[in-house]
Amino acid sequence: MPDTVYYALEVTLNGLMSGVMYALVALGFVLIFKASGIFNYAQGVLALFAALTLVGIMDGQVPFAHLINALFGTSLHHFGFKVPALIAILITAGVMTLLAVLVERYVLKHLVNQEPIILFMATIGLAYFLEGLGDAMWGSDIKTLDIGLPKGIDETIESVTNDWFGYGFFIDRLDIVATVIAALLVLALTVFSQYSKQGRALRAVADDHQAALSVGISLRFIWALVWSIAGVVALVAGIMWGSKSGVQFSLSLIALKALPVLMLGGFTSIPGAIVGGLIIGMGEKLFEFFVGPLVGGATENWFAYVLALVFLVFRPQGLFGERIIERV
Amino acid sequence: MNAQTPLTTFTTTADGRKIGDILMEMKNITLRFGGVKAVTDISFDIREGEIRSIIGPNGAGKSSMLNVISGFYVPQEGEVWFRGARRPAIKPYKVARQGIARTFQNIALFDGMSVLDNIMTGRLTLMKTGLLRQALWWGAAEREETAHREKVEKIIDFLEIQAIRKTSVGRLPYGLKKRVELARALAAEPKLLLLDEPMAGMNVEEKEDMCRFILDVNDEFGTTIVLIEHDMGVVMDLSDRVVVMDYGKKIGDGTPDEVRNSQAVIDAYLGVSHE
Amino acid sequence: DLIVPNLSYRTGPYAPGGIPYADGFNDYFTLLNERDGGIGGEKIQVPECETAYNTEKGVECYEATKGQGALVYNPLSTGITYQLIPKVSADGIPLYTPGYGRTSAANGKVFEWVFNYPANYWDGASVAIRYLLDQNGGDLKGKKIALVYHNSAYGKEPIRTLTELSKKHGYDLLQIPVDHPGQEQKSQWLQIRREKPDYVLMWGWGVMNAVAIQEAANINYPMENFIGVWWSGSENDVLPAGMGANGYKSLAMHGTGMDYPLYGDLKKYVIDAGKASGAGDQFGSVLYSRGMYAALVISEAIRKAQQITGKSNITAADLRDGFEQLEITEARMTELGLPKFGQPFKASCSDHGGPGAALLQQWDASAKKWNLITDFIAPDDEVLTPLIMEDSAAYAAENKIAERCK
Amino acid sequence: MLYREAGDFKTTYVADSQTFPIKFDRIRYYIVVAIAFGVIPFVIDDYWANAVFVPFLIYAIAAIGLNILTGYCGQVSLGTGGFMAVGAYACYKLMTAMPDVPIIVHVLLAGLITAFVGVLFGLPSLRIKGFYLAVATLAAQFFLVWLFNKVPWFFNYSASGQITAPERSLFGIAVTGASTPAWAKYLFCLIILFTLAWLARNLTRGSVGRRWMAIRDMDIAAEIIGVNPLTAKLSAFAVSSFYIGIAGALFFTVYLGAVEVGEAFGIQKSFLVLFMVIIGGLGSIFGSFAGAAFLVLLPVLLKNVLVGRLGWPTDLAANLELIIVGGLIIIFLIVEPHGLNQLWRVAKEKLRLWPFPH
Amino acid sequence: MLNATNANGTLLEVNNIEVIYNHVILVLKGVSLSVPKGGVTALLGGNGAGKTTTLKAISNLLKSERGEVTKGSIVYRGDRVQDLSPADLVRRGVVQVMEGRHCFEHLTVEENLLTGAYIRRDSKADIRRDLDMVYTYFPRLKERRKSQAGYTSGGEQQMTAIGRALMSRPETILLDEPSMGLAPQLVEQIFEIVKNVNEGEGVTFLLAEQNTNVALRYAHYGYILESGRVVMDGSARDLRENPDVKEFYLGMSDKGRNSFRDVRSYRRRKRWLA
Ligand SMILES: Nc1ncnc2c1ncn2[C@@H]1O[C@H](COP(=O)(O)OP(=O)(O)OP(=O)(O)O)[C@@H](O)[C@H]1O
Ligand SMILES: Nc1ncnc2c1ncn2[C@@H]1O[C@H](COP(=O)(O)OP(=O)(O)OP(=O)(O)O)[C@@H](O)[C@H]1O
Ligand SMILES: [Mg+2]
Ligand SMILES: [Mg+2]
Repeated sequence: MPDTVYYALEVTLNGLMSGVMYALVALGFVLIFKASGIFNYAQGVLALFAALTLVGIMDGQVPFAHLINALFGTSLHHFGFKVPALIAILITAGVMTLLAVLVERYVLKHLVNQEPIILFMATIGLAYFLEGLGDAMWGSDIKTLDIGLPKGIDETIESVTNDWFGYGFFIDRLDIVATVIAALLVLALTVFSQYSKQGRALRAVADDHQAALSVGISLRFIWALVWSIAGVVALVAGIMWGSKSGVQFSLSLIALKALPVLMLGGFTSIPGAIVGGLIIGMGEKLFEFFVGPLVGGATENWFAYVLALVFLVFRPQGLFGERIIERV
Repeated sequence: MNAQTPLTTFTTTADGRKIGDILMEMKNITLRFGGVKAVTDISFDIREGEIRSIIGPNGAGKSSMLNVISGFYVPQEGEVWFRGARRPAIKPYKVARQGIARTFQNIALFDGMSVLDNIMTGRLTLMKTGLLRQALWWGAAEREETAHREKVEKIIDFLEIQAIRKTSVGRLPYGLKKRVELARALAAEPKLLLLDEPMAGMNVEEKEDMCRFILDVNDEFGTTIVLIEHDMGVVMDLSDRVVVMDYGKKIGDGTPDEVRNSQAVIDAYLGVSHE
Repeated sequence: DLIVPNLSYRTGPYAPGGIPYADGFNDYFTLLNERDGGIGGEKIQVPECETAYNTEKGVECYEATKGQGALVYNPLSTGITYQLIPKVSADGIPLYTPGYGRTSAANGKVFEWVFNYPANYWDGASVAIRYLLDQNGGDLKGKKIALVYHNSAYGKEPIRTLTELSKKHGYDLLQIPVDHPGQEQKSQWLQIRREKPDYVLMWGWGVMNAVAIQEAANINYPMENFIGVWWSGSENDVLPAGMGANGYKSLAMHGTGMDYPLYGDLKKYVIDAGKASGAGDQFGSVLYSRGMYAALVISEAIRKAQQITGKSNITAADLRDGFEQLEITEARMTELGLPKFGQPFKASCSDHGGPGAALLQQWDASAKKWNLITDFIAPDDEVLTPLIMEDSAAYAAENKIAERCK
Repeated sequence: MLYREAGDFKTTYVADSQTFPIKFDRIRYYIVVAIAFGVIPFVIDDYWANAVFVPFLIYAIAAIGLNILTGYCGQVSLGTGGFMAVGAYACYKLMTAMPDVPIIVHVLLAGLITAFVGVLFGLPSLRIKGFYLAVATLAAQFFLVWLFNKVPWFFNYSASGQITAPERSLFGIAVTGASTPAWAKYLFCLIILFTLAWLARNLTRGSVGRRWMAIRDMDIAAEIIGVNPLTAKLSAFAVSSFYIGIAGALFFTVYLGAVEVGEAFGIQKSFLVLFMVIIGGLGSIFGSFAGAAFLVLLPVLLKNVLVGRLGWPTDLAANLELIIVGGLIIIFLIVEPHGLNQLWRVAKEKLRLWPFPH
Repeated sequence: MLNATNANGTLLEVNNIEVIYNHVILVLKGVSLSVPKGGVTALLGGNGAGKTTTLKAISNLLKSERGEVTKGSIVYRGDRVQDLSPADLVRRGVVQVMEGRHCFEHLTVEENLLTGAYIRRDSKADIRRDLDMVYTYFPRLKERRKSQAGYTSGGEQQMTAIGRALMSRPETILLDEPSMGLAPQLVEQIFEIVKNVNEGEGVTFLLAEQNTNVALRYAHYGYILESGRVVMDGSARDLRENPDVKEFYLGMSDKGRNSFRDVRSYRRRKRWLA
């Protein structure tokens, strides 16, 4: 039945697009892992925080309004002006950079040369902290994020494919935008990490904090830099995901969709994030399409991990990850 | 440490060198990593009770050779014969259970444990209590633990590290770590002991101590020793026979005197005739 | 004073739903306290406790407020409800779960302490099907109906009913689960696009609703054929999709909008007096009204209990009697300032579930408001009652409960 | 010199390798045990049992379990929630299938079943290491939750997939179900925890524990000195899962009474227990207690202070609670990266020297 | 080369420092030393004497080991440098080669060397030239330049670490046990390099070394540390003549070099337990 073939093709295409959305989140993880060996649990919360801040600024919301009102009996809500999307995005990027500097200063600086699991734990503390802070600052109700990105089915593609195959393919225009942005990001970041002096320094820091210090690499600078970039990447992810579903707590849970991507692509590889995303996105959607109906559906969550696991058994460092050095 | 009776006797030559049966034989070993040839077609034997040194410039393949012996690297070509039989490619932990213990060039102690616990891990091949009995502790597990602890304490006394028994090894200075590593290897009561640069980073005085320990182990328990070391004084004084490697190839094999005077060895490694 | 704890959630993944509900709940009691001096002269205290939709915190909240002399619980979480049912039964405190929780608790013979009138999930499912029958001239044969549901106890509730009903009415049921939190539903909606069901029903909560509506809009699914349960029909769910959500329908347990006299009172005594709960910006939203309605029913039950016992300071056990003998007529609703807002109902020892009728509302995206499009539609009790009996009987057997109300 | 060990000489190896070699510690330990068994059961009420002690005890069991795997054997796992679910559902099936068998047997069997499942999911650890393994264990987490949600047999075909623990008693006293007295819940969990902690301590101080720690500290070196990584890792997975399974069973039967798998045993649970282990201190039984106490008690305490005492709005209090817990985690790590246990040890070392700086 | 006359002023001065690890372990108990500009100063002493700790205190790497200088001061070119970050110190020209190699495992040998030039602002060509210089010093590295450092032999890693420090063109190099694990002819070669760089480019060296024999042949001045204190200092020549140094550090007795075989005949005092 050729219809099944078309359906499968459509599922595949959409899977690839979803994969790009996952990759957007995974990229932030990769950057930080690559530059410091830190598995940044807070990446999802970072995306939420960025999106909240963006919406808050666009709407001219008074930060901490609820807290101020509770303490002083005032009733502040909004400043009464709106900020255009582009300016708000720039301000938010600034906020994320500031946040990066603060994180470096008050957290990471004190944890140089600690084991990875300790640093991981610190990012958990950070996640808690930011989650509370974001909510306290902007409130935990749902917010609509609309910066004018196109949404919905791309009719051109649908009608063209309909003419060709007799079956119109569904592609979400938001996904197309995401794909373009992701491609640009991956390209820029790859160039940065592969061909710049800082890029080499990043990898050096991830290998050995002390040795990096001893050759004059400023961990503080590198970390602040990487966390800023990761913050901006989180903002991009927050915008793309937030446009779909509104901005609220669950946005931070998209990190869970990024983990299998990360694992499959390798924690240290930027192109790995995108390739991993594509494989995971396509794999889970196809599995849900073919096998889901037989077992009652909702298989995507675990299948993504199982798929990644299968790859890992053959390549323990992920597809593009740096070889894990095992020597005595 | 209990006085183990050597399994085989060996004869001692007039100049104090020992000649026993062949314990292990490496036959035409070749080991490659991608394009890098770490070891090329090397053969030599190790006789029971002797101190056999391996020397050679940096990157010559000495450590790789040791890794082949302890089963961590599997050579692409060649055979390892142990106690008169060909040893198939088995997992390192099985090699250890055959009575081969070692130390590592880049210290490989268990940093999260105390010195005592580290040395006790050396005896893991000899401890047999199962999980359940261990969980209940009283009885078999406790008895076994005490028995092994006694042996380990003897080693601690022997290596004179009583005072650091309970410190965590992560904090120890380099030299002491090497000593603890030796203790861990000795705790396994090995037949064959592999030492990879046990004296790197020590001053003369400490080296002398290490030499004393090595010679004592060799004498008292008849343990066969393979030694990698860059200090020619130590190598020449201690070894019964020496293998010289360069770029993965064997360029010399014989008594210290023979090696010292071999032109090939002088060119490749010693530079000037050493004294 | 009477204590009615509010186990709310203003943080966590479901906060956008929890906040307005809790605000409405609190504000109604504030109104009673401010305007009438409480109920029967007793002020109502509403200590709030944050559960974050999390059962463990729910336990903590329950235990903490129980000690203060709580009269009734309303946790707005199916999970916490399941977990509290045995506890309240042992402790003798009523549990009021309007429109959520365990459906078979409608059988008062088994669930002495639990009340879920005026309508429950199964009612909702049945009403939705009735509405569709109505739309199709009474015949759904050969139609394909998809159920998009939150893959949890809550979301699975209607499946039993819908399957039963499909046997009766001959439609095909397509079950499409969405895992928590439901941020990503591409597969589900591609499947819907492919299968082209005639109607889509949704049992969602939290971000899942908004994403589903957005995805439905993306695939150009006809919104008027897309019907959510009453928990999938708040402003939060439709606003993020913008104009795309126009025409989306949902069930409603009660009226919508602010054209009821009571809102005037609320505004006067609570909002403008600066006594509003939370940020005060949820006033009049769907879930706000739901919380308010729940508070209203509870306060009516308290009144009833006071009437029965003749004392104002009632106990939890008295309140159970109040709940059990509660009757809210249309006249009473009008008196309370909510004419035609909720359905009249009358409870009894065995009937803790009420009539179960529901309205349908439709979203007007340009006006950004919900419009009611039907009157109250009654569920198909012929199918539902046996199901409820079966499920409650199983529970009774498992927990060795003897039937009451003989 | 408030704290001293001088003058405390050991003449046998047995005495030297006991759990609390220092007399001062030993006495304090006896006091704690005496209070836990002899005082608390008599004064405990529903609030303290259900909101504080029972969750603390159960999380402590889970934390010890995970600490065995992660802290002692070095295998970071995020499958804890899933394994707890196995324990809970196994216990539920056993309880309903064999109502007459004592509940303690069900709980232990649930542990064994979980141990088996744990070993299965532990197999990839032979190839996959570090954070890769951590993420890989999420496969277990999500798969198990999905399974228990999807297959009606596990929840006895109930309409919504919830499971509810029927009442079961031990020696005529109810320990599960709603009418269980507070002290009975408490004591039941306490006895199990006490026994399990003691067993864990025995396992970790002898050869089994050393095998695990060797694998943790340097797996290659461990293999070369004769530790079989297969048995070492899988035994750690088995023992750890056994503990976690028991914790899951108790969590469902004694603590919550009714659970829904995705909510009670979701990914958040896995993270929570891992946090406990890391904050408490990897590779320490005491640390497991400390970590569980920290993450169970602190939020309750904060809530009571912020909402109960200061009368803050609940949402602000909840936000602030997150901020404080997060901040404290970071501060603790900065002060002492190796957890509360190490903090305690350093404090003791300082006390030993006090009032001299060193 | 043994004359210390080219010591034109003190470059680095360590005054009576005390170091505590983890808030409780006191390791250095008042160490003072001064390093003259353009000199080669050796720091000798047994295992655990505190050599590494001293060097790390100077290069400010202690903090990352939870160690702390609690007393005393460290002055470089007249400025207190204790509160600088290690990176700042490198920018001022002080580079440390750490004990135990510390290569960047996942970087290739060449990338490792290039990170050494991280702080340099000069042209690619200059850096290239220095790279070639390092390769001429260590031909072995050239052969292995494309290998990941983690997979090279111990000695190769040691060469990489030293080469990396040279790449930053420092003014002062703190060398921690450069000879460890190197073949004898390489040890000589390394010290020849030290000598060349020192004399040719005026780079100042402070080196901790166990191989007293070689160290005292190349150094101008030496300090001997024992359990966290300086127990002896003097010009290299004086130290070499000192009978105690001869016995304990050079392994010489009146009869010439002691054989390692004979050491069994007597037992020494156990200094490391001090
Ligand atoms: N696992 C590996 N992968 C790739 N190359 C390797 C590996 N192990 C060793 N080598 C290479 O093999 C060669 C021999 O290394 P080996 O460690 O055996 O040298 P060595 O003789 O011990 O030298 P040293 O005295 O410096 O320790 C080196 O060039 C090293 O880079
Ligand atoms: N991170 C640390 N934490 C605690 N103690 C430490 C730490 N690092 C070193 N020490 C202690 O400090 C003392 C001095 O160590 P250091 O490494 O400075 O000695 P060293 O002279 O370099 O010895 P070696 O020749 O063995 O390298 C030792 O007793 C050691 O145990
Ligand atoms: Mg080597
Ligand atoms: Mg040192």
